[in-house]
Amino acid sequence: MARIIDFGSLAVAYATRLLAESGHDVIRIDLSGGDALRRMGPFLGDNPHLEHGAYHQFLNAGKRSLSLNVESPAGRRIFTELLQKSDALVASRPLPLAEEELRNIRPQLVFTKVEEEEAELCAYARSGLLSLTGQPDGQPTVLGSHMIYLATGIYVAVGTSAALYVLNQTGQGQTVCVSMKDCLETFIEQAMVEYAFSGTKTERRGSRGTITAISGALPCKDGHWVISQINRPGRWEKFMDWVQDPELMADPSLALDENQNKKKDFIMDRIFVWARKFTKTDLVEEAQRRHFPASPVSSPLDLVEDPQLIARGFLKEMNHPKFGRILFPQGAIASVRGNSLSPAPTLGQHNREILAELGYSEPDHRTLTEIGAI
Amino acid sequence: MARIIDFGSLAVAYATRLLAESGHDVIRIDLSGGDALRRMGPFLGDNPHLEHGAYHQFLNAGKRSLSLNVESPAGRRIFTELLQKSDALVASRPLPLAEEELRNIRPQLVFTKVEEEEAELCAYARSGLLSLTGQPDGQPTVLGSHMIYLATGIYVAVGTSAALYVLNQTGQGQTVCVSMKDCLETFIEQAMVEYAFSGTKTERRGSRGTITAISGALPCKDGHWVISQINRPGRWEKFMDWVQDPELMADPSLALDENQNKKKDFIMDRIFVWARKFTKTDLVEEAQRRHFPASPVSSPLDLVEDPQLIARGFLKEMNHPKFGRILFPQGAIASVRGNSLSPAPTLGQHNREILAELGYSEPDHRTLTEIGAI
Amino acid sequence: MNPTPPLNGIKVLDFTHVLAGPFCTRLLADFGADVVRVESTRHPDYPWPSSYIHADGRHASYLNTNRSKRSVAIDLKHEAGRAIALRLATAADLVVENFSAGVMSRLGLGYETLKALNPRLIYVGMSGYGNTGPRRDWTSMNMNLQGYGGLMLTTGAEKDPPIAISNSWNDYIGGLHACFGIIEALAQRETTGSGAHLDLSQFECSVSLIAPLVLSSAVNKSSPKRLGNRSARYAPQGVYRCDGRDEWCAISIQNDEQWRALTAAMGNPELGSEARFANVCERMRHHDEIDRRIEAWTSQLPNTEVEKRLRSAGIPAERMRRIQDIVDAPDRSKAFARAEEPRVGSMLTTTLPLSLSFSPSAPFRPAPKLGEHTQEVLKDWLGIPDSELVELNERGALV
Amino acid sequence: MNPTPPLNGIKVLDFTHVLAGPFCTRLLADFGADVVRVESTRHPDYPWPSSYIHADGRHASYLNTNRSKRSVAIDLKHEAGRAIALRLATAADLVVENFSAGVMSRLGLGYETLKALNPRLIYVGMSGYGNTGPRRDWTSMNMNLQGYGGLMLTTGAEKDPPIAISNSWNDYIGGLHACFGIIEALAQRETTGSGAHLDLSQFECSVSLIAPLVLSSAVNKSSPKRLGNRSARYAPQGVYRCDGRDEWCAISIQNDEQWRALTAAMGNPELGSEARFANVCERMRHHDEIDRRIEAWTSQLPNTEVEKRLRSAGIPAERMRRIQDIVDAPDRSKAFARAEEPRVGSMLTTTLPLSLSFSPSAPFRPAPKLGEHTQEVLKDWLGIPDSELVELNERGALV
Repeated sequence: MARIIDFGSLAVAYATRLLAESGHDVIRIDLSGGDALRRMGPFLGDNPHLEHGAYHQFLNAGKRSLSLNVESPAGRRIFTELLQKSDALVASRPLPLAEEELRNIRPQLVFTKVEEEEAELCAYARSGLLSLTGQPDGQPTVLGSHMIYLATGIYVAVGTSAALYVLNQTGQGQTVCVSMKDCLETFIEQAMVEYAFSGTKTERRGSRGTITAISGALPCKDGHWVISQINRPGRWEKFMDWVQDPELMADPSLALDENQNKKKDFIMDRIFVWARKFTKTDLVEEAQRRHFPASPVSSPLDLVEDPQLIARGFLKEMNHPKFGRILFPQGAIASVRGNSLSPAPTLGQHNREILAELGYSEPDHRTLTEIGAI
Repeated sequence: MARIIDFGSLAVAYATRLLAESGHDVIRIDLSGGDALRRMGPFLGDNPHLEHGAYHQFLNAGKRSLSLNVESPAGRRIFTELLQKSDALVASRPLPLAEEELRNIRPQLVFTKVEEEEAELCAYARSGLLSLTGQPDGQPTVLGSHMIYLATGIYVAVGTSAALYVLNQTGQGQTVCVSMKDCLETFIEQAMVEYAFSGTKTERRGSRGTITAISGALPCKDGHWVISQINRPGRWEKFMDWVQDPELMADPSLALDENQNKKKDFIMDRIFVWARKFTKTDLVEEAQRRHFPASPVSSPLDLVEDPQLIARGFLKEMNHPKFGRILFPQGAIASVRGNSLSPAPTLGQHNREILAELGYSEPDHRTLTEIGAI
Repeated sequence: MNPTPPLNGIKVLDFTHVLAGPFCTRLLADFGADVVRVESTRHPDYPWPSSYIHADGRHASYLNTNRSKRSVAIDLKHEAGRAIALRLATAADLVVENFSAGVMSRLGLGYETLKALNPRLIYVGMSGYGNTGPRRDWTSMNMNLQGYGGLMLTTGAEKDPPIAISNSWNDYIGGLHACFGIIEALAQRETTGSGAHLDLSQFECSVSLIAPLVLSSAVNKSSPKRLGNRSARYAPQGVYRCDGRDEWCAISIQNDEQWRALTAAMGNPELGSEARFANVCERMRHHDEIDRRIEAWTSQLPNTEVEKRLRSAGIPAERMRRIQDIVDAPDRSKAFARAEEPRVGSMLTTTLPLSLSFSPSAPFRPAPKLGEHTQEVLKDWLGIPDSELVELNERGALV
Repeated sequence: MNPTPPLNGIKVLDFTHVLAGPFCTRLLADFGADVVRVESTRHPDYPWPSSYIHADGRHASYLNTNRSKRSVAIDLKHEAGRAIALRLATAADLVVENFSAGVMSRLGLGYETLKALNPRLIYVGMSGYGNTGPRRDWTSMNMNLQGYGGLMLTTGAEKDPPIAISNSWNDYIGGLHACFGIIEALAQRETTGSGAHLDLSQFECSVSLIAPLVLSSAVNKSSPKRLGNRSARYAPQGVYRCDGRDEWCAISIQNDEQWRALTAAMGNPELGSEARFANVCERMRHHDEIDRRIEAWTSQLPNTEVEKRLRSAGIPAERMRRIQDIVDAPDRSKAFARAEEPRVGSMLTTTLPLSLSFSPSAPFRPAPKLGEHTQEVLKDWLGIPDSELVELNERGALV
């Protein structure tokens, strides 16, 4: 178990969240006034408060909080002392000391230096991803839920983990550089390959697939569902067995890839007419019984009750000190490892114990509070 | 009832506390990282935390808290809007806008501008009061409990109250200037008068009185008590009736003022020998029965159980959301008026309601939180 | 409209004596109130034994505390005198008294009586412990309140004996609280139309100033540590002995930079770079040692020199001033001013240490001779004709 | 010591197909692991229908996703083939598979079997929903996870239909999470000596990225509002239509100063001083109107010009790039690099978009032909002599 300092914004916070899920001791350095992460809505209980932010509550779960004014001399000193006892620093905020000082203070440090983009929408536009998202005839749109920061955060976690592995094997510290800009571009890989190999220019298609002809979200009786019908030999016939649409069945040539692709909008429109009589559950369960990749389209609220997430312990009941008994999303790594995370710490919740670990006394703790260092 | 903005340190906080005791709507503008007042020990539950400071809990009781980053444009705007709806601003912190702007924004404003001293000990030394406090042969010492700020605060409250009265009568706003330095000097009045009229230079005398010969704190069986025996005709004899000290009684001339003053140390030493056999309660109750001004010497802990403070409702049981059922000091003005104060607000506790009063919507509240303005 | 003092036109009937009460009503007088002291040759005020007493019996303290007021002589034990007092109270906005509990009632001037005559009256009691509760009959002096109110055991360091301030303190604290309560009651009367009874306790005023520590004790079940001259935020901080008899300088090091500046000023810069003194937590731990080092330096120099050197290095430092240093200082502060006082020519008096930009303070007037304004006030307030005054005088009510 | 890539020497037996799995093992290969794909002519990989297919059956996507790996051809349905696979798994540090639940067990390569042979083995499943729970047998594709995992209903504005990204997304998200879990498991093996079974669910990986909103829904009992391109912090913010067909520019006004700069750039500075737009709360309230005003301006100009003018005014603005803009850009980012690929000369491939100052990435190697490294790997990992290989080949196990 490594001790890791979390000193950054969303991408860094998700990276260190993953490290916490994995069992590491992650210390989030909180600004005493509450940083942007703690101030990010939506707010639990609709209360805009530093302890109520949904991003804070999810991303800081499993971590310890040290409130620190790193610009004060005493705060900088605590930062330095913490560094001396830590294995990794994952940071996107300006550091209170120069990079070369970090190495002097702690030669074995894994220092992951993350460039997070300030303007999310602009970053998304710049990466090319914006051109792939939205209705073809409408305004292209950024992915929801600030997801592109979290996606970047996985790269940050991967790089940090790799460097920690090297530290573990060789005792060698190093600096890991991750830029959100580069990370985002990697996510156009599929479109990039198609274009680079054959000049195909992928464009946005609403909620329909690009590569697979019969693929996309369609409305049904109680919402939307997704069908993704990969065309392997015999699949079309099996699909028609189920759908029983006379217009589609009238054209057996649709069993061929190239014909499906040519007529994909016609096919999807027919499936739409058929499917809207059924509920999500009817459609998806019958599709899965017939081995067609289908699924519901879920809102966040739908996911709260998802039987798979609950059965696997991804959603686990937590007795939260502030919000009572709630189903809490543990995260993909915690779920795999069967770990349960502690609730996100209140601002400075672990000041006392972390200062004690650094050798500060109770009177020191009081003094440091009085002078505003913590 | 006036609306009063509290934007200062200890002296201002006590002034506005008195205004809150008096029934006014006092809004404390809290820095989002917690100001020095919230960081001032001792801490309730010995927990150095922004909600645990004893000064914060006492001085901010009865007030509302608005957390505000007055340096941000949106924070400055809220400050301005609050000003437009307020009667008084009591401030010792640097303001987010120039003084002439205050008047433009709110011509009827009572603006109490307080110069609080940063270095308490130095302010005390400079005022002359230090020379009056401490053992004659030892280091002179500052008054405890940061009392000199609170003493200054009463002047601040008085000045603000007077200006509010004028506002009430005439609609005229004005600026009240109070400097801690001047206020502290007024407290040497007694010594100043003696010196100015007759050149008498008062010096510190430990815990003994200066003017009255038989006056001071003496040890007794279970602590200390104070006797203050004003010499009026017949008093000495009555005192001797009680004390029955043969050495004192051997010199009937001690009944005279000037003789008492000449031999005051001898007299006090004899009283000391006599009194140390009794408890505080024995001595004080018997003295009061005989109409001698006597009292116990109390520690803060002793005062928690004081029957007079409890009987008059100065100490009143409060069900504190954080500390449970506690005896809470209401304050001298609240006690007289029979008011009960609400517990000190948590940081930003009233953001929602104050923003609503200023015409902000719930979504505005969220936005202002997200951008760190509140 | 010509600006007038804030309490211009407010009639105060002042039954107070000694210090807390008269101090309070002087504040009201400075704010422009018409303060009329009810006095009697039969019960002269006895503020404290003073080295100066004028031929008319006024002490130095009286002159300072009761300037700018008027005096009526009324024998309250005389039936006709009491009747006049009742009529004055009926005309007054404010009655202030700091007798022991029950005295005013025994004189027939209790709150319920006066309220019946004058529902808009604000009636202020300023006794030591208040007029209710088990201690209501206790008598008290400044030193009692310093001891009982907690000042003595919060001042000084752990294990020190109780430490007092050798000056009135609680009288001012009580008087200021009362002044505040009075102006507030006046303002509220404008809204409610009703007077009020303020049964103030000087004891509670004193305890209020250490109330944070009382609260802390209530929750933590122990008194907080006495810090003496040290600070929970700054280290080192102290009052250091300088060269000369009983000369001292206060020094407060508020950050690491000032610490280095101090050690440089002490000619000992290597101290400033020692790791065990490098930050405030370390300096707290080694405060005793640091104090010894500082005092070894300060004790070689006059405190004026210590102060000068440290302040020019940007360090908060102030030598201990004595009373005479304050009073005789050429740049004496606004806290004191000279006022005309016919008995002595002029005297130094305490001012209101605050200024209102629009409302002036009232000008100083000399302290009254006993009964100096009897006739004037009885005319002003009650419109009593000279003939009746002569009669009252003859009956011995106005002495 | 010469620096080596972080996972130098780690043996990965790669049973994955399509995208998530191969993407994950490519990351491992870039970190220096020896990734050996277990393939068979009987079950060719089928990543997606691509416009480029080489004569050896490799698609464009295969070439990009499986570069830097080796390929062994083993018929897992053949008893001798399965025996070889078991021996390789015994020698491996890591087995990665993304079959549907139960497939590996049916092949006799389930976790319990392999763990018994190799207790240090880290065994990673990467199925759509995980190998447990009521959805374990559901099949899924990228679009399913975009819909089921919440992406489609958190992207876009209130009342929009579900909105997807027309590209793989969840495969990358799942693959990255798996890569992280694997390196962590390798590190922990150093301490514990034991391997691990990571039964990863791609669905959970996708849900993790919107988990704050799931948590919010769990507490607030409703889904949070979909914001589209707007922000809860900044206003205005949006993607604005520019001159030309389907050309757009993203603009995000992060403070009042930028707002004034924007209105100035729009030639409409009086807008910047209007009170109802003066602060972010007001601008939020009038966002629709502001958007119309901005778009009236942007729609007159090419997005390159909008971007240029706004950026020179210090305003965050980026025109919408299309794939070709990114790929053909002369200052193309570090996310892509050219790699030798004999089938086409060279190809553009995705890199690890991060750098470690001490540990280099592994150099790119071309994607293998099916079975290209069978002999080499069986010798390297298992020391199998040529004679045995010939025999296995003859028995049809290595096809």
